[in-house]
Amino acid sequence: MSKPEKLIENGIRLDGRRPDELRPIKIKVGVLNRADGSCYFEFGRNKVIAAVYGPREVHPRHQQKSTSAVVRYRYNMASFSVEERKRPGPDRRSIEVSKVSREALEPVIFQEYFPRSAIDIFVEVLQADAGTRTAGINAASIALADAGIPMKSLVSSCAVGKVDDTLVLDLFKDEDNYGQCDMPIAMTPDGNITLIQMDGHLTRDEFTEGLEMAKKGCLAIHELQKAALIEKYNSQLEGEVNDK
Amino acid sequence: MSKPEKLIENGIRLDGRRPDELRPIKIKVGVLNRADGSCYFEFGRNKVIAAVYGPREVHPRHQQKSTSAVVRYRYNMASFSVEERKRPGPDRRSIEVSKVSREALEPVIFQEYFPRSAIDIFVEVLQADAGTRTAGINAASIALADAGIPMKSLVSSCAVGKVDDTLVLDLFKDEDNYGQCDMPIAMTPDGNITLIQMDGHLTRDEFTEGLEMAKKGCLAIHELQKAALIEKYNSQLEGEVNDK
Amino acid sequence: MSKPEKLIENGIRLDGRRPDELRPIKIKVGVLNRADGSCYFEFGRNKVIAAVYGPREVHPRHQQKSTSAVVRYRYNMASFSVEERKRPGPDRRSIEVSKVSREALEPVIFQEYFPRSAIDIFVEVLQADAGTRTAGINAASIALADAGIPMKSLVSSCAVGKVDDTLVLDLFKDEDNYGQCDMPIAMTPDGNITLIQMDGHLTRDEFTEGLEMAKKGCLAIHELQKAALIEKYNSQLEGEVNDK
Amino acid sequence: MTNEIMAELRKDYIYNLMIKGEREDGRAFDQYRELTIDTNVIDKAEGSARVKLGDTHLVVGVKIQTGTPFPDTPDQGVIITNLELIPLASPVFEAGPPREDAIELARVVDRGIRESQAIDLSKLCITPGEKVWMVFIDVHVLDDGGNIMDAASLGAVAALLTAKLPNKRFDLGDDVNVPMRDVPVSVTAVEIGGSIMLDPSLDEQSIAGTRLTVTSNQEGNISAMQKSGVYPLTTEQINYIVDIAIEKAKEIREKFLVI
Amino acid sequence: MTNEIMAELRKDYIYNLMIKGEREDGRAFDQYRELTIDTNVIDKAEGSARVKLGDTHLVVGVKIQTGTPFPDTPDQGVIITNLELIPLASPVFEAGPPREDAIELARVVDRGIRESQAIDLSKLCITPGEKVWMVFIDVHVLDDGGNIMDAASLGAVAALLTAKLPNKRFDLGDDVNVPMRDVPVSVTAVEIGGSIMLDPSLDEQSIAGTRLTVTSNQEGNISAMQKSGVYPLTTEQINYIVDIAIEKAKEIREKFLVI
Amino acid sequence: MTNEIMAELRKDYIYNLMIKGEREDGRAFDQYRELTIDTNVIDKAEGSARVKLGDTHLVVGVKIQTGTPFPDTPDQGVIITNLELIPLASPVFEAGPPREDAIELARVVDRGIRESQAIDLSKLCITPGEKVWMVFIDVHVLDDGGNIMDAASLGAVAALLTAKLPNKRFDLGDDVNVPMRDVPVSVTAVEIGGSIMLDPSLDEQSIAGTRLTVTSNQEGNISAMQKSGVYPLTTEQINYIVDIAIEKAKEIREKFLVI
Repeated sequence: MSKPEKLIENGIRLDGRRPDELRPIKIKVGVLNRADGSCYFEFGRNKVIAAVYGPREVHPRHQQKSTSAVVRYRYNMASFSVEERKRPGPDRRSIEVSKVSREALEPVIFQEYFPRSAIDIFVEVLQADAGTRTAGINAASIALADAGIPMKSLVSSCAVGKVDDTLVLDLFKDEDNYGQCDMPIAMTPDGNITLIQMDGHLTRDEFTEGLEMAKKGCLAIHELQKAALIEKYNSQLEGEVNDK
Repeated sequence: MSKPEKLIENGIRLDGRRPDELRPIKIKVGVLNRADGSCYFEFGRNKVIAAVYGPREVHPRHQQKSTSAVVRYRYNMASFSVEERKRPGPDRRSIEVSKVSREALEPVIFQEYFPRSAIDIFVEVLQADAGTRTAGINAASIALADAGIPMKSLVSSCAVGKVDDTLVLDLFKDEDNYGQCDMPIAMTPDGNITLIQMDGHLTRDEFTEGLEMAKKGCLAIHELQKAALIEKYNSQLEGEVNDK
Repeated sequence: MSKPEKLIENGIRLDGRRPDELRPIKIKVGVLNRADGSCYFEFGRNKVIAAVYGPREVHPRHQQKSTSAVVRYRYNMASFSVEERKRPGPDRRSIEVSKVSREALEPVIFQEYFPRSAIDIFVEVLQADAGTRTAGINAASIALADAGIPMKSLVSSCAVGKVDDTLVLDLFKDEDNYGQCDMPIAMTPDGNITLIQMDGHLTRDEFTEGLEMAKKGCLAIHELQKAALIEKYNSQLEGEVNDK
Repeated sequence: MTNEIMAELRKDYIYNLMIKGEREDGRAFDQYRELTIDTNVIDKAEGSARVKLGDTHLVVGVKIQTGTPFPDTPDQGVIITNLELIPLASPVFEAGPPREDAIELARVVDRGIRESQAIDLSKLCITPGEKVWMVFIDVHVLDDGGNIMDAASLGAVAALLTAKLPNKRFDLGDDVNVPMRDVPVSVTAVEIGGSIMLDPSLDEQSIAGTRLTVTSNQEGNISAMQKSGVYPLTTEQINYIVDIAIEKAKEIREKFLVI
Repeated sequence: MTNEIMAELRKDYIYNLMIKGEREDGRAFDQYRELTIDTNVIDKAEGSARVKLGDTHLVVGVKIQTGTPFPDTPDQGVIITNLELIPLASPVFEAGPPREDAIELARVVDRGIRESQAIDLSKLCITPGEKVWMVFIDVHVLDDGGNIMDAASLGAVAALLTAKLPNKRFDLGDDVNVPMRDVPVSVTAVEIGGSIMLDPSLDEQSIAGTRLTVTSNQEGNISAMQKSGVYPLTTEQINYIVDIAIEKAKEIREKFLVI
Repeated sequence: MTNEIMAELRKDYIYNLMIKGEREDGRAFDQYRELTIDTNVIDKAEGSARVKLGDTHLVVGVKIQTGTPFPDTPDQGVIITNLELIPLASPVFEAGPPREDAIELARVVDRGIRESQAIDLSKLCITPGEKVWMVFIDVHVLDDGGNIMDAASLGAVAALLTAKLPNKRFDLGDDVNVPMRDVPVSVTAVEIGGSIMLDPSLDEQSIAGTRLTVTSNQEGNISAMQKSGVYPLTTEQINYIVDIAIEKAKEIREKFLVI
């Protein structure tokens, strides 16, 4: 598609949302058998799946840390997840996304509980529509909890952007392509920012306002993450009760 | 060359063979100095050379098995072995051929005699004309014996195919290119199938018939393999007798 | 530029030099903070920088030698050092240059003083104008001394070539491109040749004469190398005296 | 150590069940695990399918774009099949370029489709010698519960059956179905202690010495076959597997892959 | 072992200084180290700059050649930024393909230039859809003394400001300046024990849990931002860094990067 | 350990022989091992040769196909030389991309042919700037018995002397010989304890500190030279080697490489 004339009309975005509205979110916890924890996360048209393995042995050995676990994060896009087929394997973008996503989660993991071991987080993007790194962090955060990794809190993530000179929450693909700015953040529920990136164009005031908007988005996502985990454990509990 | 009108005329194939006839075979045992065992094998216009090193130390260490030898097989085509120059190094096809060839030979090797060690088999294709994997397995089997690796038996290998709706033994290049089916097998002399692959088109009955045809081919090759080994050891013996 | 009609006119080369004249040389010792020893070397329009780290631990371990240090040499061209941008990373040429350069220096290093350790030499070409390997060896030799690595002597290096049927010392780019021969050598001050390569066309007599010319060039460079090191240590000494 | 002992015990357990003619999950030897196939699960792909076969779970995406034909087949489209055993799907998978297992799986899936001539490649030609459709079949394994082989083949065929040539995006008219003319189905058996079992679970697969995959087409003919693993098979075992594979393929095709 | 103890002592030392409002080299928290920028240092490159920022030393070369535009931007030139952490520059850098640190640095330098629209890419088009200028920005780090990020950004912008489109070499007329329309400047801060310091030295950087880089343009607007490191930042800290980054960028721009 | 002791003993043995003016296989210091060259051994290649030099055994295949010339030599064909030290040929060779030894060998073989202008590259031009012959020289070492350098060079030249430009296959008329105008021959010497020996065996090569390869042409001029190894050579030693190398090359050329 070529650049639309307007990305916002009468305060409504091309996909029908208001500027401060998130895309629909669907969360399923514990979707994989082999992984220690897992989560399927739909964020608008984004579809990602996160798996956590660990704490487990570190290979290769020289990556071990003697006083804490090493956290590894692999963000990967399926070849078919985007319009133009992506060549399999890591590229420079996915290496950077993996790094900042790992750093977004490390602050909440009690790594010192598991010296010499690894906590591996794998995020696969099955369908991409702008916001895959934030979707991945949201999914990974739940998968860590599902794996029983001790954490200080969950981490929630979403982006804020600017289109037609208006700040908007949670860009979708066309807004990302033709907008003026993209700023993903990740946050703990008590407001600590564990990821912030930005590119495009923001005035000093827009930045402050945008950051607040993104924080509100993160808090809303946090509620959904909690609900999904509670639902999973309730249904487990029910299962156990029924087993008796 | 473009597809010939007929691949069989009056029961005779383009290269003058009957349907159940193998191509000429030439075997030379112990052709290399550095290798522990070796064999040069010509199968029609195919020219392959196999070398065996081992049992020897395993590098890297983590590939060691504590209760048996690890068998490794590297099938490689020389750049000049085919019409269009092949880029050096392993490709997906050669990795698959190496895997199934190794599995074709492992059943006859007493791997448990050599824990923590490696038996390395290297097959180089100097000239290719359809059937290089079977030629390689035949050569490797002899090279293993030449290296003194304890084996339950030799392994023999050839393909059966279908051209112009007729089952034929041991396809050459044009039959492989323009035929309807290619089915390589490898077999011990007592009839155990250690490799079977097939692609193309066979009816249920053709399959049974083809498998029997391939087995007969393997038995014929087995005799030539034995003869080549005996000749080598006789000539060695003679050498030793003459030395006295 | 296309081939000039004449590369020498009235005994004077395109850049104004006589046949047996070196290009201007500029040497700065100890230009880097992190390296144990370093040297910036300008050789005409060539600009190279050499760094030495070591003796230090060897990674990976299996490269260790039990009775001597292992010497490693990495010659690398910056992407912007040449007319047509060079792709980053080692290519076949730089791997060969690294090998012969290392071998040019190993004879003068007391490797047996440092068993199980590594002496790492890194040479970065910032600007290339023919003669980068010789510039690199000259720089590396000084950087080794600057790092305090015990050496039997310095090593000096330059090339001789042939243009318009005349032997000339120290080719610059156009002479290298359009000349008839290039022969880099490296030498200790007592006349031992530690590197010699040649390609092009030399008669038997030209070879003898060219080798003598190159040796003279090396001796001249040796004096400049010594002077640069002495200057560095004098200024250090002064610094220390002033500190008191 | 504990892991190895557990594996040994598990092996004995399955082996002893087998002696009694049973399997750990109560299936008959020729019975498949529960199978579900959902198509059009990835709308950015031209065709897609999610397959769950017991505990095995994977997604196949088909991407179709224009490209140059191979010089020796100037009037035919191109199929490229890729399969990744990503570390998300199993504790034993590792990141990095595909290893021999993944390559073998991809190549057997590919041959099953290519050799059965399931796709009419000549109809993928746009301008002979210049421009053809490239059909990328990407298999993304999410959970390895055993028998990835059959799940991947089924997913690839199911995704192709719903895939469209994106004519519109390339200004070539309306989108049309990928020209399919057969529905090959792969059936995999393992040999455990002389017995033959279909659709091995992960445990069964790991203790089996040998796997045989037989791909057959709508007419019940064989289009691809692959033995994998270090134990030999007898002629009788092979012929037996071929027979039940053809029969089972027919069942699966009729139930799951109606065009 | 000794090394680790030394590192621990060094860390305590810097931390204790910080408590007293001091830095090891006596700088104020918002003060940069001595900075020198020399341009046109590589005459084989179309643009170049040598940057020394305290003990950090690097060279940026800009190579410009013709190439094909990306299909989705047929009338725009291409910027490609590369940064190598070569083993010459630090005992901890290794040979081989760039790792995540080098890739992150390169991508943040790239975004700082690209997203501020510092280069007018449309003026890099020679023939739409066919031929455009490719601008390769290669950062060659020679000595790592900390804060490579800012040194690399400064070097890239300085090299671009003096770079020429080599029209002559490609028979396209006279050489002209690269069409620059902004001068983005990156400013990096670290957080140590709750305090914010600009332009971290190597020691400061190694003990800091988090780095925040803010790139701002001539009008004082923000064009790129990147948090790096495992400690979180509060909103207040971020807003504080943004404020001083914009201010400091202005100072640096006026002093070192006058067009 | 035993291996190292054996190596040490072997080294002493060869060294002591050398002192007495002898070699382990009874050769004179300037004598080559038995040499056989068979050509046209690979009929899928446009040219080929099998070389046995003592225990060293290798095959060189020359493949010729059309391709695009380099931009700076639009009217010249292209030579690409490749040499692989495959693990079949020696217990110390490893699989994987070529290492420095193999790269050095390939590049010295290449320079010996290229710099002697043995091939008239201008006659490999089909359409200037568009289409030229690409000559791939692939050296496949099968058995490493020492002095691969000379065996590879001899094989490359022998294969080229019998190679044909496949005009027919590319619809360009009749096949013709590769346009050769010189016959360069490489001769390699090693220095052991001050003595110079030609054509080193594997043992001699492994204890020698230095190797010098001199490639000379039909007129007895030098076209390439390469010192390899960590011991220095004196001017006298180099001049001595150059003299015998030119003489020995003449002998070999006349006996084995008559056009």
